[in-house]
Amino acid sequence: MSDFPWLTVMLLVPLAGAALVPVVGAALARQVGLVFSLVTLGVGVAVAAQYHASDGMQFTETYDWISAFGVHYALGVDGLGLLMVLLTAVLVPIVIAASWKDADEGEAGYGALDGNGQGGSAGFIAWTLALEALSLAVFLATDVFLFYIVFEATLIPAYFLIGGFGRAGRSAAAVKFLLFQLAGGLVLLGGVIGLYVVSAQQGAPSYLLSDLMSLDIGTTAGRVLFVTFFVAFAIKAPLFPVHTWLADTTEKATPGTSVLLVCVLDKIGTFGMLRFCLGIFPEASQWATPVVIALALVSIVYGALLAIGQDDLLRLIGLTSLSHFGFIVLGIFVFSSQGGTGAVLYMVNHGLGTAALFLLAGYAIKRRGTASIAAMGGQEKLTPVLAGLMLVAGLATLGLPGLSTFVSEFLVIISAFQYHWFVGAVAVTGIVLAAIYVLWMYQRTMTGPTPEALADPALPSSRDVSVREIAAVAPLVAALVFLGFYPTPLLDAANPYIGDLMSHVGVTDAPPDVTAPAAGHAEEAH
Amino acid sequence: MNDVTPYILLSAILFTIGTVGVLVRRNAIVVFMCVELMLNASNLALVAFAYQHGDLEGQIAAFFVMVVAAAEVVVGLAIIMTIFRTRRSASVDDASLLKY
Amino acid sequence: MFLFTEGGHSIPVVDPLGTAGVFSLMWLVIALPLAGAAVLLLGGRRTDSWGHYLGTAMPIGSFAISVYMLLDLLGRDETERSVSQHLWDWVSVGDFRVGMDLLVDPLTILFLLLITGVGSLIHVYSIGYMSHDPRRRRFFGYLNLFVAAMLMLVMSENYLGLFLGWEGVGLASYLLIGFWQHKPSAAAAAKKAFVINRVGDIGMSLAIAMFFVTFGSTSFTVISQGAGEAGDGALTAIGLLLLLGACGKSAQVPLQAWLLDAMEGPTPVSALIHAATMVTAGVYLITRSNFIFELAPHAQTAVVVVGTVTLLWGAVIGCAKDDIKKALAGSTMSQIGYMVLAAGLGVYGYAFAIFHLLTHGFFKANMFLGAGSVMHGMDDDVDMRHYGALRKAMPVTFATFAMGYLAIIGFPGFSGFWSKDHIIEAALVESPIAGVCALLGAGVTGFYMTRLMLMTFFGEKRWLKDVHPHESPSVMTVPLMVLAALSVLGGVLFIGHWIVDWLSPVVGEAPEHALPIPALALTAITVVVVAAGVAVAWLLFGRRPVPATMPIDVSPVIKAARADLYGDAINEGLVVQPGRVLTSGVVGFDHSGADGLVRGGASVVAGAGQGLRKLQNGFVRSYALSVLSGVLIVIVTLAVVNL
Amino acid sequence: MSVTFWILAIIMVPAALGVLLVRKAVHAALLLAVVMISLAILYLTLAGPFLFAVQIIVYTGAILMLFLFVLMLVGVDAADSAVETIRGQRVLAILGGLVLGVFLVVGLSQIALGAATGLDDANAAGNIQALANILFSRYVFAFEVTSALLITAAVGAMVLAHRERLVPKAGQAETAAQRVRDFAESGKHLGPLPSPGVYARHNAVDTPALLPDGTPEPTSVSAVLAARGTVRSAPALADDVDDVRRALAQIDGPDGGAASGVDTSSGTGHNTENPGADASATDSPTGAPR
Repeated sequence: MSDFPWLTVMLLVPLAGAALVPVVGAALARQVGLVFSLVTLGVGVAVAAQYHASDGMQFTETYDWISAFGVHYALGVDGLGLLMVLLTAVLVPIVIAASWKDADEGEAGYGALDGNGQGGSAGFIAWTLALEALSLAVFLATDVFLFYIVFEATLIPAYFLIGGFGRAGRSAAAVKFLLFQLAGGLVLLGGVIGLYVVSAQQGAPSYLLSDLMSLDIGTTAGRVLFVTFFVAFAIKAPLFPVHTWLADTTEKATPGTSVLLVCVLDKIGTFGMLRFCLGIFPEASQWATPVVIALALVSIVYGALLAIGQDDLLRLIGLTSLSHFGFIVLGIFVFSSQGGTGAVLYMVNHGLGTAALFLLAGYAIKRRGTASIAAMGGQEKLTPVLAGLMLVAGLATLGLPGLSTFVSEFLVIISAFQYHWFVGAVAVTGIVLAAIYVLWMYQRTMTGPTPEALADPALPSSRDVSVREIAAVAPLVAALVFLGFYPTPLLDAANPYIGDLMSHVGVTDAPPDVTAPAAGHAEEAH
Repeated sequence: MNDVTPYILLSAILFTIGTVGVLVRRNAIVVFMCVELMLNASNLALVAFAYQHGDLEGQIAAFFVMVVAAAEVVVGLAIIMTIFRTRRSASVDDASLLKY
Repeated sequence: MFLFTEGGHSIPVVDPLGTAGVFSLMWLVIALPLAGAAVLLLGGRRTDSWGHYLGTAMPIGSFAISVYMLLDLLGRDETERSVSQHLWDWVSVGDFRVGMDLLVDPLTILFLLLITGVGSLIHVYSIGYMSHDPRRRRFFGYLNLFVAAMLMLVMSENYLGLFLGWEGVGLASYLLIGFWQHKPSAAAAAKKAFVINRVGDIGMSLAIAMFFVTFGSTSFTVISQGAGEAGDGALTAIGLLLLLGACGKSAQVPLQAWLLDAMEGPTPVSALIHAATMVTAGVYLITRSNFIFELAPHAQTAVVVVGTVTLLWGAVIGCAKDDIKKALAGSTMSQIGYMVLAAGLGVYGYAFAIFHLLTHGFFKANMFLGAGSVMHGMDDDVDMRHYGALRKAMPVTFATFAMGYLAIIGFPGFSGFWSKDHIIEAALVESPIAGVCALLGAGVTGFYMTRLMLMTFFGEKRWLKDVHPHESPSVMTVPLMVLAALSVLGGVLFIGHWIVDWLSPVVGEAPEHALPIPALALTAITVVVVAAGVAVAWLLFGRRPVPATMPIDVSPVIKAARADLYGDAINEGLVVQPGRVLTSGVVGFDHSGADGLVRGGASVVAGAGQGLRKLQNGFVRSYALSVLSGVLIVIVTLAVVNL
Repeated sequence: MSVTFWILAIIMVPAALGVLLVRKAVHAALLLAVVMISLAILYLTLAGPFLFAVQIIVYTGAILMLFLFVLMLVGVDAADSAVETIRGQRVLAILGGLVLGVFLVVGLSQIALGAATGLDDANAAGNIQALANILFSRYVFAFEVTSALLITAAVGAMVLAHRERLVPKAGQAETAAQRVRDFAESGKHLGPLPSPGVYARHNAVDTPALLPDGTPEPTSVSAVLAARGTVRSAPALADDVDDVRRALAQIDGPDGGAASGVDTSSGTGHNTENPGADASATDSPTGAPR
């Protein structure tokens, strides 16, 4: 692990890109943006290559920032952080490639030239790269104060992405998104300050995660601070009562923005729960487990039911994520290594699956000019390849075995069942509801008779996915299938992290009722 | 005369009267006079306490109050004049454009 | 090595050996069709011309390897007939370690042969049947995907691998039922099939979760060895959950509504998936989990009940259907009911269930393909009331169909006679009521199969105007002949109890059970009951001319049978309608409730703002008054605080 | 000492209330003067001769006079109407005042100040010297700042009161054209007013000048006097003119009669005693500003 500041470089590259893209002008903006995002991916892969699975926090850089408060500019990457960084670094070039010229076309094509003039795709790509830089910073920050600052900073590009590009009514959605997140941020600020007070009482105040994790916070203080952190993360990763911003945002924003929001930004919520809630307040997390699990279960069923009842395609996909985040939170708070690893894998797989579904839905909407499911139908005959990819993405969303989402979903279900059979049973109903909303959506949009009006091949609706569009989605589908059969790379990163976390929280997995008999010779057969 | 409490009470009463005057009267100049009344009341209190503590600082303060009151009156009346010139009325309620 | 002997029968433990010789090619059996599917689906237009040949070659290749493995197994001693191969570590989290492992033992090899054998024949048949369908390449791709998934299901050594195959098969059936997607009915049928399968999969998922919780692993080896010590409650729960999964996949009573709609798919699909292989997955699951069911008697009785009910349910539906494929689907449901009944009888029944499964695979596939050939000749018209006197127009199809007919009604000497007879016999011994129902079912089977034969091949012509049936090309009739031969000679598997002994290392032996009445008498009774069924059918449909249109004023029983005994109506009423109401309710609540709170908060703030705005009324004296009130508040609080 | 206090207190409080209650602004100003002067005397009782002097000279003398100037400019007779325009203002104001008064009086009366040390030793070298010592030692900076304040106030007042000339100063040509235009529109007298002394019979300020045709010139009397109605009537002067005309008529015989057609209608005596009747005739049309 050379002392080359890999992580800082990884942050600076997209920032530089974000600064350069508007300067370079609309013609080259897309290409430059893509190059910068690919370079970031390269740096990410380089870090992954040098990352040793079982050594905990690596590539750490710690510089004093505000010594009065014990604030450091501290970066570091561990199992969970690495997976999230790679997910972000993979998704951003895909989003840029997928929404190549979307931001330039007029209203129908999610253009931004109708009013607040965010500068078309150059603006879109600049904001995207800015969002990527800040999200990476959030995943890499090992100083709670730095985490809080970039946690709030991500809202700026997100606001402009939602508000600048998308369909009518996007600015209202953007404001709603911002207010919700700021409310969460406010509560989190209370928590961060509380942390300072607690750590100041016990010697020199320090916001370093390692120091905070070794801090012995009183039970009541721990619980209060836990609640502040949890509320902020529950809003970020939409959980039942505070989820209403998600549907509006994904409905009005462009599919590319929705991918960045749902697949990267929302992960900060669950990432925060794992790293901060469980990390700093292990006792309080266990104290709050029943409530959290109840909320998660409600989110699973509620989100799925909502998704079934939707008519807008993007809104439907957005709401499926509410159900999926319920699964992730459930996995985190059942406190078993299967649950934790399942949740971490779920965060990655959901990122891939939902991103594919959003982008493909975007292609379909652009072709049909409408996002209303009732108005679509018979698209499969016109564009079979798009329909095929859409089906694979849909099956990934409902967790078909053989695709990566199944592995994570099944781990969460098993751990939920181990926690309590009823919790497992309710969680499992989620997979049936998932089957219903995915297949019903697929049936109403893709299959069925093709309306005569769209018969002639000149119409955009009968233009099948272009090479660029396939190139954007193909890596996602390939990853979904490959990781479905061979999830070991993910597991190598997640298992040690969750192992350390569980031992830090002081929880051991429940042994099976029947201990395996003296290893029969069948065992060696493996 | 060894107790200044009556002076203080008198000053309080004058001050209260001045306050009520400011709130009740509508003619700008009368309002202004009431303000002067309040200032005088406070001067009385200052001088009374100077006497009480045997320290001339109170009187110095009263003196400064007078100076400031003079400056204030000059500017106040100039403002009233300009308002009157443009609006042909010296009523305080007429200048009420700056509202919801 | 046996688990333990309890109540006279011993339950074998799954204890596979390492791979050797041909078994190292075990993974190839799955890889071939999987590769075929990948090439066909990803290949695109270029593979159109030769795609279907590649598609057919794959299962044949797998069939060859399976035969080779069979020969190797036959050569081995009885105790070493199960071999496992570890491919790679699939999921390993903490102590939940699941490998991608394969297992071949006597039970699996039979299924391999059935799947790849009948599968190959159906692929050959499909070349002809789908010859002028524009998307033939995609059809063969889906078929190969199905074969690969089914092979994974039967060859997997742990329940998670089995679940992978299980859902893969569900997906393939979704794709194939909805193959002609432009037909809304096909798309709806496909979705219905998948969703109902998914309901069954809840049972499977929870069962696997319980396996992990109770045994710490999902592999057959560990579970079968540890089954003895597990608690009764857990075992019964697992048994019932497995039964729920089996019902979903094998279209047994609670979750049977999708099978008849699945006939929307092309006929080879119905033959392969909804007759021979997929629907029998439930029976395989119960047989494979014999170490669970043996120790959970309640679960076994549940299986018997489900088998018996479905047995009658399918038969009754079969009688009333005019659509030839739906009639055959009804009969499939009933025959699987027989198999589930047999599997529920415990060690006695497993062998006979599998034996009937194999013979059913032969004659049912034969009849479905025969029906396909009939439809092929009649311009894809499925209504039997437009058939009649086809025996002269399509002699080969008639001959092969007749073989299948004789086999299914259990005509002495034919394969169906041997397998079904023994199931009835075992049922009478184990649970008499079920035995009587099985006997009754045999009679009803005779009735509806004869009705089908008479309406299709005998009587006078009821063809529509421009229809002139012709014999199908040889590429379709050859598989029919092979299958017809198998349906006739299927009984050979039972010479000298071969199949029972063959399966005993997997399902355990059972001592000869004393029959209440001599075997010969029992067989005679069965034949008489079947003959009665045939006679009644002949009276109703043979002698009197069959009306060309479906009579309306019929007895309520027939009306009920026509409506699948209101299976769909029950599902609609109990699940779909309330579900739709619940969904719209939730959407309404979310809009007004959760979102309402947010919007409400916003309007409260705006209202407050409007109210406070009025304070700014422009009068200096009002402001002076507010200053005074401020002063007063300060003074009063100071006074109060000091007191 | 306390006797003077009580006397003055009894004078001051009603005077202060008067400032509040009296209708006319001028009366309020005068009452304020009473309050200020009695205050000055109180300063004397509190051993503050310098302040006594400053109070009277600066405060009452200068500042109050400033009030009167402004009153004069704004219209001395502007009286407030008793009706309160802002809803609930009067009630709340009085209530607030009462509460404030009660709390102050009750609160202050409870504090026991104890014996006053008196300023005898402080004023030993004379009040003014002592004041000067403190003023120019510790408060010299404050003193300088107040001087700056005063200058600023003066400049401020000048700026506020100064009216910027928005339109260019009207030259002779413009005024001439304007005069003709006024005459055309409103028949305003075109020519210059008679210079003082012409046809004048009296130099009293309340007697209007006469135009050549014998009609009194209303603008020659101050609007304030006209408003007060004490303008002497011109016709009373007409008799002398008639005598002169009759004399001329007799000299040049009957044809001089045309000149006597001048309206000398009323011709009542010089009636400065009932100004109301005549004042209306000669009252200036310009409205008396409030």
